[in-house]
Amino acid sequence: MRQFLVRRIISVFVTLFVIISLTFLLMYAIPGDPFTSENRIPEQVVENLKEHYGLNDPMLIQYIKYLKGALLFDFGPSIKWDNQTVNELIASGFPVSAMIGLQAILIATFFGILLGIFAAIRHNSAIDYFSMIIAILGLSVPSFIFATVLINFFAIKLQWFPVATWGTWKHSVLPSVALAVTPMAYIARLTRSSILEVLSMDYIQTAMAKGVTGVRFVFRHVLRNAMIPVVTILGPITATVLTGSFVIEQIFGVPGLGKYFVEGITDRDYPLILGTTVFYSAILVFFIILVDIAYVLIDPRIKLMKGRR
Amino acid sequence: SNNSQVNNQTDNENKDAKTDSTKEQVITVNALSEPPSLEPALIDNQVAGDISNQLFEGLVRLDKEGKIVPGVAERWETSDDGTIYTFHLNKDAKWSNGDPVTAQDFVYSWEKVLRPEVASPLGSNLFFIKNGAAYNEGSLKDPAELGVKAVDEYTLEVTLEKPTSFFLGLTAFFTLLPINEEVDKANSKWASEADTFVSNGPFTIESWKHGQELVMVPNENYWGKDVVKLDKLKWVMVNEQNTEYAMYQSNELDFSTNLPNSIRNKLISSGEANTAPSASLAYLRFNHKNDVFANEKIRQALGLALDRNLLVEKVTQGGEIPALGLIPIGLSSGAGEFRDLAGESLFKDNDVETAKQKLQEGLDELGLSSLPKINLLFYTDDTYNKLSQAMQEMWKKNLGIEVELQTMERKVFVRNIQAGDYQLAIYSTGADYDDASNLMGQFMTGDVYNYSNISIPEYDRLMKKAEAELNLEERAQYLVDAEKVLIDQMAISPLYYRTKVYLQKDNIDGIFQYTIQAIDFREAYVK
Amino acid sequence: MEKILEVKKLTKHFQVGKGLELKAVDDISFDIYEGETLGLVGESGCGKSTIGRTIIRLYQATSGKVFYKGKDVHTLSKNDKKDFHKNMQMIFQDPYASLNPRMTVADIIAEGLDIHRLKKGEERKEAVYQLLETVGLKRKHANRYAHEFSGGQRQRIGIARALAVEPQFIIADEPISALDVSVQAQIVNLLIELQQKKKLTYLFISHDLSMVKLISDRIGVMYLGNLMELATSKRLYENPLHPYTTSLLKAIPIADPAIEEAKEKITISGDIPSPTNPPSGCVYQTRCSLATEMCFQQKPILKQVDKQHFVACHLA
Amino acid sequence: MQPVRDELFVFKKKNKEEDLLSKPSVSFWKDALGRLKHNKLAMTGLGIIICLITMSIIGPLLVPYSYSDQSLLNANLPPSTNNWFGTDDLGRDIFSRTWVGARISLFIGITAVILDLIIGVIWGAIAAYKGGKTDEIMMRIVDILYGLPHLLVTILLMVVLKPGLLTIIIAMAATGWIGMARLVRGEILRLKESEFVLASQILGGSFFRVLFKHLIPNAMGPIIVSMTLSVPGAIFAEATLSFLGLGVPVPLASWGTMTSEGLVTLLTGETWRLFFPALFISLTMFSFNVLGDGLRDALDPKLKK
Amino acid sequence: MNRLLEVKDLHVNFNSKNQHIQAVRGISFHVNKGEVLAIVGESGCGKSVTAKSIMKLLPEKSCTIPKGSILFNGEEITTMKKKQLSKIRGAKIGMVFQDPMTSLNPTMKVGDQIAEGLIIHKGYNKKLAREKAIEIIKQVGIPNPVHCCTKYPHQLSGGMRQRIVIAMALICEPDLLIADEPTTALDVTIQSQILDLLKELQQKMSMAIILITHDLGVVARFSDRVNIMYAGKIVESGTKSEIFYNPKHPYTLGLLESIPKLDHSRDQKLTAIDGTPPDLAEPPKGCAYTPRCPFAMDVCDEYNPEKTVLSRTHHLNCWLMDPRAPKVATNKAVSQAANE
Ligand SMILES: Nc1ncnc2c1ncn2[C@@H]1O[C@H](COP(=O)(O)OP(=O)(O)OP(=O)(O)O)[C@@H](O)[C@H]1O
Ligand SMILES: Nc1ncnc2c1ncn2[C@@H]1O[C@H](COP(=O)(O)OP(=O)(O)OP(=O)(O)O)[C@@H](O)[C@H]1O
Ligand SMILES: [Mg+2]
Ligand SMILES: [Mg+2]
Repeated sequence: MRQFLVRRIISVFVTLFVIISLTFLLMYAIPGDPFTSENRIPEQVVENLKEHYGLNDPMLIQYIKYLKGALLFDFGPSIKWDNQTVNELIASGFPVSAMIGLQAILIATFFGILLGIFAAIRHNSAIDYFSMIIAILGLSVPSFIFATVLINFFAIKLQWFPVATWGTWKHSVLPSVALAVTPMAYIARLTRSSILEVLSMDYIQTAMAKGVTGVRFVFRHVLRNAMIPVVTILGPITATVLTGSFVIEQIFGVPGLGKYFVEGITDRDYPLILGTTVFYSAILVFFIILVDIAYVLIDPRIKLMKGRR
Repeated sequence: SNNSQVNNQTDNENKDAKTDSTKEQVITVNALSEPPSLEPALIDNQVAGDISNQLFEGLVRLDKEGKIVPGVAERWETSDDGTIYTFHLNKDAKWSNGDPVTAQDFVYSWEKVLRPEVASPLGSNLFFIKNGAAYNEGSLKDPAELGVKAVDEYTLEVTLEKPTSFFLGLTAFFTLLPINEEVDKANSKWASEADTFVSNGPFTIESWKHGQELVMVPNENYWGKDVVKLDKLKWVMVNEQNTEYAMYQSNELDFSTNLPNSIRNKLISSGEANTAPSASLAYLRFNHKNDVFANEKIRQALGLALDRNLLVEKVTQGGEIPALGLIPIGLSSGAGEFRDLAGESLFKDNDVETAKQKLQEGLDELGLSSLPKINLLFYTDDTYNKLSQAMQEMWKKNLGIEVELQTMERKVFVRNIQAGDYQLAIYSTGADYDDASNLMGQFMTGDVYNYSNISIPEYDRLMKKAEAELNLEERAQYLVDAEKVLIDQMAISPLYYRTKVYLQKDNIDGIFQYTIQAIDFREAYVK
Repeated sequence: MEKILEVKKLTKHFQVGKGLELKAVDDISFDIYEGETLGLVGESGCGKSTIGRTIIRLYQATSGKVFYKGKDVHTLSKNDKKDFHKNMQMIFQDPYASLNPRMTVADIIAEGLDIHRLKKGEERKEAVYQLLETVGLKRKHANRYAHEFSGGQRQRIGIARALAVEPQFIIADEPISALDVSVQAQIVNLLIELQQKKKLTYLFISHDLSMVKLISDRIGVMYLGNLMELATSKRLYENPLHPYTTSLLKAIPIADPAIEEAKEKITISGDIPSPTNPPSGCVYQTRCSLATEMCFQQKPILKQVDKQHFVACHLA
Repeated sequence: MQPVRDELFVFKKKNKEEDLLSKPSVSFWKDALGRLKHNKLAMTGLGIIICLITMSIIGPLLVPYSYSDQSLLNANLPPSTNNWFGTDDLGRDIFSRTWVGARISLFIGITAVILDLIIGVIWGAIAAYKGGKTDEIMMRIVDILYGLPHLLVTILLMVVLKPGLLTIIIAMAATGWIGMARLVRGEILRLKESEFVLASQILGGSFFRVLFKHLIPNAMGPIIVSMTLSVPGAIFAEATLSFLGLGVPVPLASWGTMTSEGLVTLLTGETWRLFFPALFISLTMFSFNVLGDGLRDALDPKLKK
Repeated sequence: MNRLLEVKDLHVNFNSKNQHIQAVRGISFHVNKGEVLAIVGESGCGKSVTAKSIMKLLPEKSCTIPKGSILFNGEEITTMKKKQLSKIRGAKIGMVFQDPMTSLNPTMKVGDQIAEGLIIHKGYNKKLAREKAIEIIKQVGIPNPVHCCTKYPHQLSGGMRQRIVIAMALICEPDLLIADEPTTALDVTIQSQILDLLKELQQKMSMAIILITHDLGVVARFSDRVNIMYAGKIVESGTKSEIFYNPKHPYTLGLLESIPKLDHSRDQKLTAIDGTPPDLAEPPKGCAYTPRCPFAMDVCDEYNPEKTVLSRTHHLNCWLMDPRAPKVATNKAVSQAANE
């Protein structure tokens, strides 16, 4: 395990390095810079701005600065939000996104797995079809529509929750729910399918022969053996959801991280692109390592380091 | 179903009326997003501009009708040649920390805007000041040579490069708002947090949760604090039109300027929403380098074949006004409202017959039997998306022309336009200050912003005359003539003038809105 | 007779838990000659399957070498590998797990034929039917899936699969344990017949000592990862030298109630040692009634006591 | 019971019984197909998909309007005998647009499935089965692709490629299969230590044989689920890409773009503009899902009925 | 009466889309408290299916019980509700499955799998259950039981797994143990140790055992009564000595003949029953053994033989017992038939 971790941590750095370098290339490959605008800005002003942000330096220097920033996790001030550093932006946005994301993941995982379990155990029954319909709705109604419906119903009609903005826990309910729907549907379908597989295994018979039933049966015997696919998708989904969803945050006026991913790019805010990319990738890679570790914990037969004979 | 929404809203209002018996003087408005910076020198967008307008006060301010009234400057004189302004500051004008607002503060602020290292994005607004551009460029290093001087503590003398009729109004613009020299020198980041924020306007910041909410309270040291009635002015940051409307419906907002396009028309016609002009024009850009669009007749054909009334009413639906000229309604000519001088329309809208005729003539001139494939470029935007489709259909129906539509990410689009890499594009332009010439320079031959490669000698001649003309009436006439030349040739094809459409709760009053400087809450109150 | 397989100082350790090493096979050497059957018996968990699996390259040996026809099996070239897999086959101890649940029996059995492109179309089909019948199943069964069979039927599918490629060497890991005596007899007859006809070689791992005796030319007795005794089957049964072998032979159940009832109860005295922590000296000392001081201290080596008889015991 | 006749009590002459084959031999896949055919729900799903595809071909021909014919004065009409699904905000016939949109959306959906299968499954399977360094490298490539800012990639594609279906496919091919690759890898990591895999290996089964005959068929459950679920994802991704200028140019419609554009109707009330595309996306999802479920069940011999 | 289990006319079918496999075709037997009943028979004759049906463990989707009843302690099992079943399973009836590898949960430590029964049925706490588990692991002869507890099934050898499965079935000290080939993967010394353990428990707690095995040596040693099954039916049943010393059914004879003798010479072929059992999808009208039976008569093809009672404990189903049948000295006849 330790050897595995060491190896993985080294590879994390390589991965991040490649991501950063490619992002750098992409960033400069696409047309436009932070100061490209339809507005008529005098060349002189643009020159000053470029000088100010070091965009007139040779590419190599910029790249090295960029790498250094990434290494020290210090990305300097944002170009657009110039009264805040990228670190500050992330530090203020992340807790919000993470809170919504965490709630969403919990909702999605809990209800998704629950739905999956019932659907599988009562295979081809009413509840199975019900869960499928829920899943279909969850996936074929995009989250922005779902969010709007939630607002219309729960915030405007019933007035249970505020429409938007941020502050109390009430503010976080609707965005979390809207964000949870798609992963929930996904998890439910996957859980169902792998539980069906597991239920036909011999050891399930053994458990039944022991008289194991109910929750214990589901959790100790069925679920664990069916968790690999769910855990697999949970890794990247968690990373994505925790770092915020642009659409959901925009709709609910939530001061999260999500918008920086999009606006950083549309504004060509280079430090912000770098910061968000490094941050997201680091979290992503972290969760992917967690997934691999979870594999080993879930199924002791899995050996990650071993090559093929 | 629209009815139900209206009913719903009146319900809410009733509820509101009850809770309002306390008459809490609080107004919540939407800033759309976190202001990138509130330091005037660094502001480059409307959001921050709107916010800073409540916090700072310039030398002058605008009253309800948009007329110039004293701000920090009690009174001012202009030299005869119109190049020197002397401002006498109000001795009661104070910063929120109690410091007096001095002439030196202005000198410092404006010098900072122009300092190259500061890289102020809208620094060009101070290029009208003597040596402003040179100093910003770095060719002139000594700040003392700038045309702004503190004669004494309360007297500011500004020397301009040349007479500039709109300069006085410009001093109310956010780039020219003052900052406190001492505060700025002590802590360069004073403008990013509520605790350290020092302002001289009607309001100051009570709390500021970045990305989330900014709460203003009246500035106790403001010289005109008596007219300020609000206890709190809250800015939320929600950048989604549908949500904003929902918030307005559920009384989470009192005032809303950013409505979903699709319902604007309904709200306007039901009288719920109001409109205000906004000095901005959407138009079709022809690339004159393109052989086809170099032909005047073809341009005219395309421009005349559009039914702007229909487009505005059925497609953009944002309360826009069909544009049959270049300069938007509400913009000054330097001698009165420009459109009043130039007339509403310079050509006939939806003139299909003429369009057909022009097309044929144009084709003949070009020696073509039919138009080659035309590509209309626009950036990713819901309204443009719809608009382009509607225009495509109109051209097809009226002229039998096939136009291909292509959308692009905004900056890529801008780059394409700047590189002249397009045939036909939807574009827009807005005024930075209240003068028609602001929008007209970009169509002169060789102008850096002339991405259409327009070259009309007559237009250039008229514009140059106007530039040199000191008599405001004559100057205005040159501009009117120039516009006529430009539009007659359909060098660009105007589409519509933008308007601001806003919702305001019935119990709110005293909010001033302007064509350019967006909004003023100084005298707003809850009834 | 020619050596077909040489096992030289083969050791296989498993990593179990933190730093714990399990010596499943501990420095074992033996040869197998072409056309013979080497029986391997021993206590459950003593490493028999591990030897088999290491020989056929399912496990990487910790140390030691295995030579098949003079070639080290762990470093075969690509071509040799294919050849090796055609010539050496294994019958798995656990028949059900070794059958792909998503393949029909016909495809499972014919897999070797497909891999080595031995037979196609009708010929392949016919071969599958032949094999099914050979192991006492029916043609009809060809379209069924593994879970639709009984334990013994599954085991026979495994045997049919191994036989399909007509290998020269078969590692049979408990090939008949799940079969009733009659089918056992059929299968053993078949294996012997094949051996006689095609000079097959077997490594026959089993608990059924009477079957092992019957089918093997020589028998190895293992205990806790070590080879304790190796002799021709006749000699081993007539003259067992190792105390463990003796106790094994005594414990063979006889299908005669009278004899069985007369038998005294065999109790295993002493501790059963753990392979993660083998006793010092002779590994059998904890259960050996004859153990002397020497057995506690020194590990006996496998020594030759007769032409075909090796034993690892200080007392022999 | 009838009385047993006495004359039957004589020894039989031995005659070998004939073991005749009752059924021709079938492979796993054929067998599964047979089982699938008996699954009514799955066949319904297939039927719906076929109907949708058919309608996407003939649907626009059933009405006198083309998908792009505008009638601004007839904008936002509710469904009627003239316009069966109503009209949109530019006065275009939604029925016609729906079926033209079906062409794009179904094509995209099916392409996504194919990409998932071709790239995702194989990538994940090879990584897991090869294990060790290969796994490490292949999965890190996946991480990198996943970690790169998508919008940047999309913008770049927009700059270098001409908008259109092919471009969408390229954009989807860049990352669309990653989820599938991960999923398959997880499953195969679990399966590759199975005895039946070892059994094939010692028969000399080549790398790809073991992969395609043993590992992938046994990982079909999650593969099918993920495959069916990638359909709506792709349909909406197309809408986003089109909006960014990468997809099919307007006025061509797709269900995804129609849905996004229909969002506003939740506010303004012309909900039919949202309802029809959303309905058909759901219907597509439904059919793919029941078909997938049926396939899953059919591929699991243990559920054989 | 101390009848623990009574199976009456049990039929089990496996249905697939175009065939019905009649795995069990009307068997009746009983088990008394504290007795060992061995079930012996051709591979694939329905022993495991019978065992599973007693636990109601057959897959509900593809498997039906068209007829028959199973009474355990007087309670009908075939129609029992899940809740009740779970109280019997594991607690009152323990089961050892035939395939030890696949019947252990791969993701649970074996210690936990063993202890689970106690936690569910006896309400033990974790610690105590674990201690008991360690104890029983020791009893089944696995070295280092504490360490073994923490292992996963795939880390154990075949025989060890089998013993774990046995330990699991025994831990709740059930009234009835169904052991499906419990010792096939064990070497003889361990095997005898396990059998002794079973015997001890059986005597101490008057546990009844249904032992399914192929090893007639084990049967001889261990069982009280023996059922011989063939093609889904019980063809002969009797006490151990009745079966071994006075077998009547040709199939029983054939089985006994096939046992290899220790002194068997290598060059001699082992005796085996010729042919294969019938396909249970289309079972024959008459006696299923007919095609392989050396004494087959025409009647055997047509009619199913009825039960002949030889003693209170010994009965069989064979037309040879019919007074009209030609008399044969069965023992010799078998050898003769084989030699022909
Ligand atoms: N799931 C199933 N579907 C179809 N047929 C089955 C299924 N399970 C068992 N059978 C058939 O039922 C018959 C009886 O099987 P069973 O497992 O009871 O045999 P057994 O007596 O235990 O044999 P063995 O000694 O080989 O384990 C066999 O012919 C088998 O093919
Ligand atoms: N994959 C593994 N990981 C860890 N330990 C293992 C593994 N496989 C086997 N062992 C251990 O190696 C030892 C020998 O196992 P092996 O399977 O070779 O025994 P065996 O002689 O075949 O026994 P049996 O007759 O019971 O099958 C056992 O103690 C077992 O626990
Ligand atoms: Mg073994
Ligand atoms: Mg069985």
